[in-house]
Amino acid sequence: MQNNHMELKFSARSQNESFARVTVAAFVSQLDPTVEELTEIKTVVSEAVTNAIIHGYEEQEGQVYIECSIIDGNIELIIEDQGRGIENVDEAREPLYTSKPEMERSGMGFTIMENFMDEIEIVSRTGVGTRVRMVKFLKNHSLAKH
Amino acid sequence: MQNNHMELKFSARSQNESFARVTVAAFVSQLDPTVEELTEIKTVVSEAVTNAIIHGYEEQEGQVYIECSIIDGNIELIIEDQGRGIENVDEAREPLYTSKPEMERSGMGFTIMENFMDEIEIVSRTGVGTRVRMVKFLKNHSLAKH
Amino acid sequence: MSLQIETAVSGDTLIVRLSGELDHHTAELVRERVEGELDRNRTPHLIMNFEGLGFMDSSGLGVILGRYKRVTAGGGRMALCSVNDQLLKLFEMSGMLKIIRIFGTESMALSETGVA
Amino acid sequence: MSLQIETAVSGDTLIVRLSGELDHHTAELVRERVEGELDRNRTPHLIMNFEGLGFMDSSGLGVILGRYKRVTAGGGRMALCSVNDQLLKLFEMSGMLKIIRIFGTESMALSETGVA
Ligand SMILES: Nc1ncnc2c1ncn2[C@@H]1O[C@H](COP(=O)(O)OP(=O)(O)O)[C@@H](O)[C@H]1O
Ligand SMILES: Nc1ncnc2c1ncn2[C@@H]1O[C@H](COP(=O)(O)OP(=O)(O)O)[C@@H](O)[C@H]1O
Repeated sequence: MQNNHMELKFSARSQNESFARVTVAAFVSQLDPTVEELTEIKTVVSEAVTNAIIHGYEEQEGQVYIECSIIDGNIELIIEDQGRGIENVDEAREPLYTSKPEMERSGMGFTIMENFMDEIEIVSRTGVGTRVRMVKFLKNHSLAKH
Repeated sequence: MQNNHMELKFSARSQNESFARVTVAAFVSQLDPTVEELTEIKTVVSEAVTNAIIHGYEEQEGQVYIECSIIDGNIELIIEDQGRGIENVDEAREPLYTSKPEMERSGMGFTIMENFMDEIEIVSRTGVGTRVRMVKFLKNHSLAKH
Repeated sequence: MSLQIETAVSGDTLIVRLSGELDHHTAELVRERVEGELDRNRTPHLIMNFEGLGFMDSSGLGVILGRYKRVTAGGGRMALCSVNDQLLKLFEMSGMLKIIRIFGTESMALSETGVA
Repeated sequence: MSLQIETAVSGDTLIVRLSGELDHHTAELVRERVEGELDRNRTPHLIMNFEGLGFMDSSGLGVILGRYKRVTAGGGRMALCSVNDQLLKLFEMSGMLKIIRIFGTESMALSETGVA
């Protein structure tokens, strides 16, 4: 399996959440992930993209950026916005913490990303934006051959 | 139906041809196109992306760029490469013309794009790259409501 | 739309069956529809059936917890059923399994909420 | 891989059944496999069955025309069958309908190529 790379940019609109999931899943499926791995990847894409739309841009105009790389059969995923940023990343990562309880947010987004991925790195600056970088090691990656 | 926009960039590798088709189809399906319209869009994406990979980059390293916009319920599609470019665009557009008959190319790519889309514009400069811009008017676009 | 919502009433219980994909884009639909049905039918109890659900993320957790709060605030009971492995993992992570009961089928869930 | 190729021999005819997606990425597989089978079986005639094919673009036209040239150069006949509307449009646009015959089913195609 050779390395491979894609970048996606789209309007920060809720109907693009499913589009983002489908696109990353289509790219990643060349590695023959298990159904479980694919569902986990779709879920973390959904979490990070939803955060960019709701929290980053507060449902105003904006662009969401996704980068996905296949490196030695593993997946690196970067999801980025140029929105308002996170003041306290440690607090944001706490399970059940949400700044928008009135919107029925569960505060589980980052916890799910941490659970479903092998590495996560959050870089955020208020007024500049947020960048979430995640890595997932696939179980059968040494078997993948195309 | 609000306007919507996405941009995609990926490695010029043949396994990304199907990825490009799936991604554009997923984005465009928010307009509820007919099966026929969706197949036509997938086909022109495949033609232009394949051309970028085979002719633009001659199967060497490179990046393919896709832009897709939904404007008033219609589709604008731009597929671009920074490859070798086309010397004579008029000749290239002729049905059955191919510069790579030894690769069993049919020379039908541009003819298919012209037939399946409502507008096509090809801008190319040798040594700089090629940009194909196409527009498709969807039949039921006035009915689309999401 | 990528989410379908079907509702039914059995005795004192509103049953909500979801199929398709439940994310932030579609969660609002669920919230409005379930609130509307609870208001209209005046049923104290609620069952959510996830049999047809192909995808859910934390926006789904939020909408379920929101309904749980309303139902229990009114003295009702809430149960979930037909939950696949992916959903179960999300429920577990969020601690929801400690407060909302999950059943294999709708009728098993009904035998729980149905008893006044 | 997103393309499956199945082959069979009936009398003097090689039958190739394609399913999945035929594009530039998968066309090479078809070319190699069909060339290999024609060499091995020494059948003069060729039928290509597209019943299971979900997608094809002009790279598919190229690989079909390439096989047509080989088969007719050796004095054989070639036929296509189970072609859906999308494929038919591509065959029509390229002028292929004027040189290669298309049949509804494999057995109808065989009754054409099968007669020596
Ligand atoms: N892209 C982002 N831009 C700004 N703030 C964010 C972003 N992502 C997350 N946050 C902040 O981190 C908090 C926790 O996020 P998360 O765990 O996904 O829960 P939730 O989205 O349910 O609130 C959010 O409530 C928000 O305050
Ligand atoms: N992106 C491109 N970069 C360079 N040359 C191109 C590109 N696209 C098309 N061409 C030229 O135009 C010709 C006709 O293209 P097309 O109609 O798609 O037929 P085919 O791909 O089968 O050759 C090609 O053979 C090639 O010479």
